[in-house]
Amino acid sequence: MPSSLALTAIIGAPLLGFFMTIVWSRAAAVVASLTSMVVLVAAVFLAVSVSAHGAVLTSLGGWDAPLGIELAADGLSVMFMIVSGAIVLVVGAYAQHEFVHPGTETRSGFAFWPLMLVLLAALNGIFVSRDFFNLYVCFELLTLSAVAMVTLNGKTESITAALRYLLFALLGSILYLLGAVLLYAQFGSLDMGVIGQSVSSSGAEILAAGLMTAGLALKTALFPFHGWLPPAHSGAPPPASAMLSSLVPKASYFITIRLWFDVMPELAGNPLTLALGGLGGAAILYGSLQAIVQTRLKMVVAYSTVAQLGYLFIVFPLAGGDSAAQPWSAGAWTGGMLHALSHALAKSAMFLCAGLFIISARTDDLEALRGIAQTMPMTAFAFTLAAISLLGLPPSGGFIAKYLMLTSAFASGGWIWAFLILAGGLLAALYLYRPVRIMLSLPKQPGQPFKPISRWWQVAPLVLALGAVFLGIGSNEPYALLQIGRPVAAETGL
Amino acid sequence: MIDSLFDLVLCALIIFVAFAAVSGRDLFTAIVFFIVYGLMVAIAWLRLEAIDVALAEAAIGAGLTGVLLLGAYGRFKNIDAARMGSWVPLPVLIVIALAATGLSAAVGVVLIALDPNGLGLIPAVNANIAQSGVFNPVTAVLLNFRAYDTLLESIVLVVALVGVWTLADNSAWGQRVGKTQSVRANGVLQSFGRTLPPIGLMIGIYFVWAGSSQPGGAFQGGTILAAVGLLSAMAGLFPPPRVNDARLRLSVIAGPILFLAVAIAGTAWGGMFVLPADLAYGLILAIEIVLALSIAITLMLLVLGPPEMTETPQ
Amino acid sequence: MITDALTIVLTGTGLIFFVAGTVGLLRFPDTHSRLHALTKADNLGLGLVIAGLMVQVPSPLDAGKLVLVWALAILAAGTTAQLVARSALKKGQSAPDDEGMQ
Amino acid sequence: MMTWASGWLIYGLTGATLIGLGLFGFASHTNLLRRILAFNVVGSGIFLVFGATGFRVPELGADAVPQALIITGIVVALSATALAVSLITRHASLSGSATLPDDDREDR
Repeated sequence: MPSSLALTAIIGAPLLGFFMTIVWSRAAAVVASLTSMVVLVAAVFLAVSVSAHGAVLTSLGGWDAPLGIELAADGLSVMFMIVSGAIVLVVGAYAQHEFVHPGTETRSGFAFWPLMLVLLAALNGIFVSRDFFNLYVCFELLTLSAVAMVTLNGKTESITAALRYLLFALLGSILYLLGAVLLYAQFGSLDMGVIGQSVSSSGAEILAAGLMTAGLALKTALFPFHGWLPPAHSGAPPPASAMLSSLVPKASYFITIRLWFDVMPELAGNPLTLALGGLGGAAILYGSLQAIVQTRLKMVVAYSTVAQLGYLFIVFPLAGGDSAAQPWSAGAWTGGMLHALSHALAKSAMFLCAGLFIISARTDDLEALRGIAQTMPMTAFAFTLAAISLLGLPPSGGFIAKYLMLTSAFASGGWIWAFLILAGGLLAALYLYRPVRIMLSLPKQPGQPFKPISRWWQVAPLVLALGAVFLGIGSNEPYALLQIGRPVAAETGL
Repeated sequence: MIDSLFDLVLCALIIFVAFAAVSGRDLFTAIVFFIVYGLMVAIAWLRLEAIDVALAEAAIGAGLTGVLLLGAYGRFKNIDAARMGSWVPLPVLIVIALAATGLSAAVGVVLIALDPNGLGLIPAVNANIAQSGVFNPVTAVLLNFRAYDTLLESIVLVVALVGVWTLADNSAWGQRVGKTQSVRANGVLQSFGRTLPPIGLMIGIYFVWAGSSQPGGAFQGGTILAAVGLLSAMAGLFPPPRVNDARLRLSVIAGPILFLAVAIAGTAWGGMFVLPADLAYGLILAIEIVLALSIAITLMLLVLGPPEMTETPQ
Repeated sequence: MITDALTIVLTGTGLIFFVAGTVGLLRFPDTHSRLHALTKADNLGLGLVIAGLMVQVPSPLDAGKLVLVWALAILAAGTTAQLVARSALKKGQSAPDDEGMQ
Repeated sequence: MMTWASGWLIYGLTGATLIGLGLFGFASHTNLLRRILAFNVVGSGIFLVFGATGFRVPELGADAVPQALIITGIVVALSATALAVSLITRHASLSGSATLPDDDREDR
């Protein structure tokens, strides 16, 4: 009973916060902090409950599926909710300096807080929903709040980026919706559990799953549908970018994983897993090469997201299809999930660092940041830590994730995947070495061109970067938690 | 025989009008055809015995969407003809046409292969409607069986409004929403705007109230109320509200917040969204009424757009 | 049987007016004469269709609703016709004089 | 009440056609308002498919669940359209163009 209460609090609290920040915008920052704390506590409570008693399931309104909507939290959803709650909490604390308006209300000072909270509600809604149509509504909630966040600074480029983002996202939604409709026509249900029990590889199911995957891939910015991501993520204000780049694409990825590993593993044949893995590999190479040639820090970080999202799709050939029944499957799957989580922490840290650099140097032009580490050692350190996790160097979360995926790739004899993982790491070293070297080098001209930034403000990205590292050092707990509710019996991957 | 002939003719017309809306020569023609298209689709819904959907399609799909598109078209007057856009290059066009045809065909094949006796959730709805508190099965699904979806949907509207407002100029924040309207005193529009609201108000409230047992409900009724409000605002009967007006913001979220409160109160009766059978009718009616008002105001504000006025109108 | 015949005659006549109005909309040269054709013919056509339907409905309440539909349509058509005519005048199209209209 | 046994299929196939038509319009125009209009055609096509499959056995009437979800879908589509239209007008007033920048270049 209390755990189903926690399950409802995790969505209800941010929605309540959303309403409060609209009518009481003077206290918005406080409301947002309290709300994300409640969410984090509820998520941790759920984690304890899930690891003690297994997955939590509740039927809303007392109506069981297929008539009603069911929510469920397993190890995977709990891990994603903890990381999202933590990121939103830290980003909210950071944003107090940017979006709090003493005196009269301002446009962005009003809009940021409700958008942030409804984004959190939508994410949590996606992580626990078992109903394909309910997921569609959650995705629309997520999309509209994310698109609105891109426009917060009001610049023409941002409006253009937001429009491009909205068009891609709407196309993704509508393809997904068509898939959900076909599933209902076939099964008379929208519930993952009910559908999963009666999968029969009919034409309706194959078309529906294909449409949903295409729609979700559009929303996850999988290569070659990545075009909207870099301008949108680099055009938003840094606290918004931090959430957009770390969390929003993970939501659609999360449902792709649910679809192919939980609901329809029978349909996940080799053509599909190879195609997804191939696109993921192309994303790694293309995103990394683009990141190398960018001249603005936020663009480097945004293209790095394109590349890092690519890794997530290599999970499909390593853990799905013919690999599903193999001993390395569990390791590859868990590695992919850990990568999604550690990337979320590292990427949000990087965007917050970039935000601080922009405030200090008034630009994110890489050359203009030369020697900024002298003024802001803490932030430069945080950026470097986050870079270590993205590169997959020990002892970070990124290391554990890539290690698991790499060992699975070797075990399966998938040399091409192993090559892509390693090549991606090397390329990441190239595109992250440059900003780090520029930050740490001596300033060109003496004197202080940089505005000093309060220490407290600089704590925020450091906390997130440390989180990414600790996900590696203390990886036993998350590893164990991720296995709970996993459909295929967990193998010891480590 | 005559019945299915009617269906065939209607469907042919719908496809023809949709084609005109998608490929109409100029933008204005396309929008007008889109509105006609929406009305014809509403007739199709009547043929499928989905009267609630027909109402929603006519009011929201054709009406409000059409108003939004026409409003935007009005803003395009200063744009160069050369920058109004055109078709994508021909090779791309061919690929798109092939892909779209392929998808249509695939969906068609899947439909033909479906079990022709598929009942969906009709038996489940019929078995449980007695406990839902209402007699209209669509309202039972919307406000009881799947109330969570409906709550989120009402919040999507509010998020869209926040997003629209975010597009204001920094300097316009705190101003009245929409563009300054100029209306001739005692002109035709103004007298129209005075005559219609009482009738519209009555119809809107009737839809909300009737929703528990007959077709209608908060969304259809709210849309009609929004139209009444828009017409009155256009006729200059009241000035558009200011974006930071506390009462306005409260009225926008009142419906969703009451909905959420009832959902949370359900935990006392056994879980979130649980409505005890004896209280369900009253609670659903209360949610519908307040939600309809909030939806009406939100829809009206969505059409009016972000604050743009530089001065308070006369 | 008689009511059915009445319905067929009334709605049939109404449809003829709709056709006439549509032809006028397509064939007449300027905004004002088009409006004239459209509103006059359509309001009358709708009235006849509604009269044809009214003999079929069971209760006076339903008949009242049909009349309300007609009244609202006339009100809306009249107002929009006025607004369209005024905006056409503003754009510089002059209204044809009365003899020219007949 | 329909007399032809598979009357629902006529509407289902019409919906399928509308989906293709709408997607074609969405991808083939560069004018943003036209693309949003086409997006709404796709949406109503999907809804028509949904509603038609819920009316496969006319003797039992229409399935209420698709009807309710379609109403939800219509409102969600309107919300997205409202945000899109505001973005488009804002974009047009800032840039003087009714298309996205890349498409603008192709036209000239």
